[in-house]
Amino acid sequence: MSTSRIFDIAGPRQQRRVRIATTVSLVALVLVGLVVAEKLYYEAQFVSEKWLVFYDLDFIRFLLAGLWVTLQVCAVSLVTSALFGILLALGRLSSVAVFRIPAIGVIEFFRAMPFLLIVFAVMFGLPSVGVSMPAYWQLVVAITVNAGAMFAEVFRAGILAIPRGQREAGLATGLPSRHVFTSVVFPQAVRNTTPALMSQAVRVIKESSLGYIVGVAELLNNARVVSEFTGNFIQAYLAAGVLFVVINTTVSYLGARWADRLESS
Amino acid sequence: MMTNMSERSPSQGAVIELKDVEKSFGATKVLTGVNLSIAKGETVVILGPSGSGKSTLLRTTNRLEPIDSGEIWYHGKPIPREGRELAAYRAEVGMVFQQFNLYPHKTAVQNITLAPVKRGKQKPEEARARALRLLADVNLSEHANKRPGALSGGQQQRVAIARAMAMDPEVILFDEPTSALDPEMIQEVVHVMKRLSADGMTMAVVTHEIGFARESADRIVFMDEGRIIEESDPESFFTNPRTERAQEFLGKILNH
Amino acid sequence: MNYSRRKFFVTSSTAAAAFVLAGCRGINPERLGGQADGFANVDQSGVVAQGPIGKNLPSSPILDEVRGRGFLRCSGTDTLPGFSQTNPVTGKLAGFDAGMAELFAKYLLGKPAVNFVKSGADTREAFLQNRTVDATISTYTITENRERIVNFAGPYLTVTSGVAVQLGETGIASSADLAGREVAVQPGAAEEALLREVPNAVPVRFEESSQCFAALQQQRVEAWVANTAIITSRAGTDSRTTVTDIRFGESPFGIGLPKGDDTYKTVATEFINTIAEDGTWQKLWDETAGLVDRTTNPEPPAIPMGR
Amino acid sequence: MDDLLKALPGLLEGLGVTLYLSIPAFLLAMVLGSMMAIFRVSRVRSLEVLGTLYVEGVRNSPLLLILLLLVFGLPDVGILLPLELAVIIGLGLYSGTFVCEAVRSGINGVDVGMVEAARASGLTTRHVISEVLLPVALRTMIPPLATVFITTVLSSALAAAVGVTELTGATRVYNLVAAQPFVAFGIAAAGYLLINLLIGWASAKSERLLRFNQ
Repeated sequence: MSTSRIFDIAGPRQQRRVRIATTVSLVALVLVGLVVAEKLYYEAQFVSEKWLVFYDLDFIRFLLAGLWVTLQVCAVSLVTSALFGILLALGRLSSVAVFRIPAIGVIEFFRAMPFLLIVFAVMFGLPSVGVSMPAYWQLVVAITVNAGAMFAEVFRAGILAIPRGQREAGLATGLPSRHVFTSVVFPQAVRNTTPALMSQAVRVIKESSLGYIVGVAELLNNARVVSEFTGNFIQAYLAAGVLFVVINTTVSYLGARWADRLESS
Repeated sequence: MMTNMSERSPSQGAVIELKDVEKSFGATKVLTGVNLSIAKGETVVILGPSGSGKSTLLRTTNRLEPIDSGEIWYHGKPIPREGRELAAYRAEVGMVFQQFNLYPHKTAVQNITLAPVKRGKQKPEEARARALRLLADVNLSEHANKRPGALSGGQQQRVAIARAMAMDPEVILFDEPTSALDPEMIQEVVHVMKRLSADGMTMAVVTHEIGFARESADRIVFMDEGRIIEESDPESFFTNPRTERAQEFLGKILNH
Repeated sequence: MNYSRRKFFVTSSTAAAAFVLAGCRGINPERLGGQADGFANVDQSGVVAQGPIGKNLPSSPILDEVRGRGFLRCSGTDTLPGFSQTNPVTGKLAGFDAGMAELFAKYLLGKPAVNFVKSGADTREAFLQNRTVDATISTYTITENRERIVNFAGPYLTVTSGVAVQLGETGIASSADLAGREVAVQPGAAEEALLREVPNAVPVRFEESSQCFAALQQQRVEAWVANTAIITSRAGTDSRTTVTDIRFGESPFGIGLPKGDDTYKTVATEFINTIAEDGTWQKLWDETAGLVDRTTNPEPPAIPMGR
Repeated sequence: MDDLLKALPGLLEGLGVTLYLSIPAFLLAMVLGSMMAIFRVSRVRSLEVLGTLYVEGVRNSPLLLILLLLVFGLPDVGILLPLELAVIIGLGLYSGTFVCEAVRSGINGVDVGMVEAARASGLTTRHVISEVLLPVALRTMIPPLATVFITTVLSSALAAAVGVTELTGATRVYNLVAAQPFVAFGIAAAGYLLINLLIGWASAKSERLLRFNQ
């Protein structure tokens, strides 16, 4: 929409040029596709038994079981990281330095760390100082500290985006400041931040794939088990990729729909 | 009324001529059977309630909006639809916008010289000298090297007018040039426009500045719901509007 | 325009050429087939069903805890063919080590109830030390260093390391030839064995044996070192790689146990001797690792009491 | 102190590998992402679809999966890349989607009125883009692109999972040998914080230099 206003609406010459470019690029794409297919064919990747993860019910069931664990990990992690994030956001917005400074420290620190390093720290670092937990919780804890820091910033932005007037109107009606926050500011912040939270959910789903390293039987881990068992890397990981893309585009789409609804309401 | 004008051929001496122009945005019809011709040296003021299609009329004239049907002529020839020809046409038709639309990363002088230099019409030094003269004309000499962010709204709009002038245009289209300005800045812009008009510039102006319309307009065009429903000289339009809609409109605007 | 047309021309002629070539070459038959068939037959459940149940087992802190809980927590890996690999068809862990864990649980509890915890080479000691698990059965090499911090029962199996190379490789005739070369290994037993034997080899670490194997096939490394069972299971059946005659570094695998409960260790040792004597051990080997590695015939262990 | 000295060489080397991976990957992402962004606003339907498929497909896949496919999958179709190169390409592909989004929203975020004014003044499309659209859009793109760069550095840690020992991998190796988690992870954290601060500083600095109102 906005791009069409940036550039002139195409006249007949421009339209013809666009049509030619479309045809040329389509032909080029098809040819690239054929070259890839030829390569796959030559390397015997089209042999049906290599693709059994796509049609053999046992393998599909095994991958779907992984997907189910992925969704469980994400559901649990989303709740824990949202709680952790709210806590951090409130700390960062607090006027009390004792809350604010540690919150800033925690948020900025974990935002600056690679997720895998956090996973390794939880997996290899914590046990050697006597803290260990089942792999499932290792993954959840790692996601929680990492995503929690991201969530905190989303919530903070959401709270800061509430117009001052809202707060002032609440105070003017005689509500105590704490209630103004819980019943006026906070619900609006949650509503406004939902689309951003949905894109963070995609991030969490992708992060849960590090169950591969921790040893949680989630989707990527199960794809690895299949690839180990069958020796077909490409097919096993492609199958997992398809499932990840389907889930994540669905979540993104729902987030975008939600954002549209917020805007139009 | 403006009926049965469709068979009319390009008028002699008309710089811009719109013929049976129709335009819709989706299901909303914004221009219906618009016919208008602007002669050389003429100042045409277009009035009408908001949403009546005034701005769209100007924007289609510059082909910022393509039209659905009808024709727009420039010096008796249809305006180009794309490419270099369109750019060349636009260079001859200046436009001033409600929101000034200066380039934020360029100084006042650079805003003015960009198009002349890039179109290869003027050498950089030549363009700069001319830009400084134009800025002096609009009383902004001391602001020549400031970026738009450092200028007030009125100053920005005067730079925008100087920018439109820099191409030596045949016509300048003004799209509500004072609507976004604080009241105390309106006069400085109106003053510049009045001078342009007095100097014989061909102008089409969408505005709510009745003072400007009374003093400078050669002709008033009144639009409502996408149609031109009245066209007359300012004197008779303001003292004796023919249509009810125009009376209503003037009643609201003048009592305000 | 001009550019696009040229690009179109180049691309289309490339594709056409590729098809002509493809027609001449036909399918590369060497890439057919998978390993799934060999691995699919690995199944220890029959052996475990007939496995012995320990009689008159003593009481000890860990044993009491395990009995009270009703299952054994045991750590290991899930992608080691023949030893401990999840079979995606059945969803179950299959292999020699997996069978050992189930037999051990059955010996202690009367039923093969095992709660499997995945651990890597980095975390095995930590898991035992902080009692995340009751035992580690995971091609876990007994070393002096480790014996300072964990108990070992066994060895229940002693393997040697083997070397796989690309077919046609002539420069690697003895382990000394690995010096200075890039060698794929998994962190843990194999890497340790390699560096003990050839300290200046260059280990390239991969998480999985299949990745080591792929790295060798793809010529990312010049050799792959792992225990003979693993090496043979993958590289022995492939047409681009071969298993050399080089053997080195006996790796005695033990059941890792938490330090401090010697009664528990004694029971574990008795368990190994029991299954070795009654033939369960041999049957387990034949049904698991023996299926993927037909070249090795390890002897059942006989552990002197008191070790 | 002794532990620290022993840990440092390996970890510094890891830090070097991290930069060696992430800087070329970011450059690749810039090229690829900008190209795809142009595709997506090009009005050439097939290229738009290609751009969309790329962004939606890659952005919604875990990076680890992409790396596994490139490192262990590609050789199965006869394309063998050096380990580091495969990681750089994977990282570049992945970060490219974020670059594409940053560039696209930078372009779409440009004030439409300003672009219309440029068109109305008689500039050709080429000059509208090079003189007005891009200079303005680039300024708004600096902070999001800096974020993408930081993300690229952080994502490069996953190289450790496919056999490249960069900073995170070196940390793990050191902790495996020395069992000194505080030293190992502390140094790694300091390394990443340093990179973050440097990129953040450079971004803020360049943004200040290019600010409009002076």
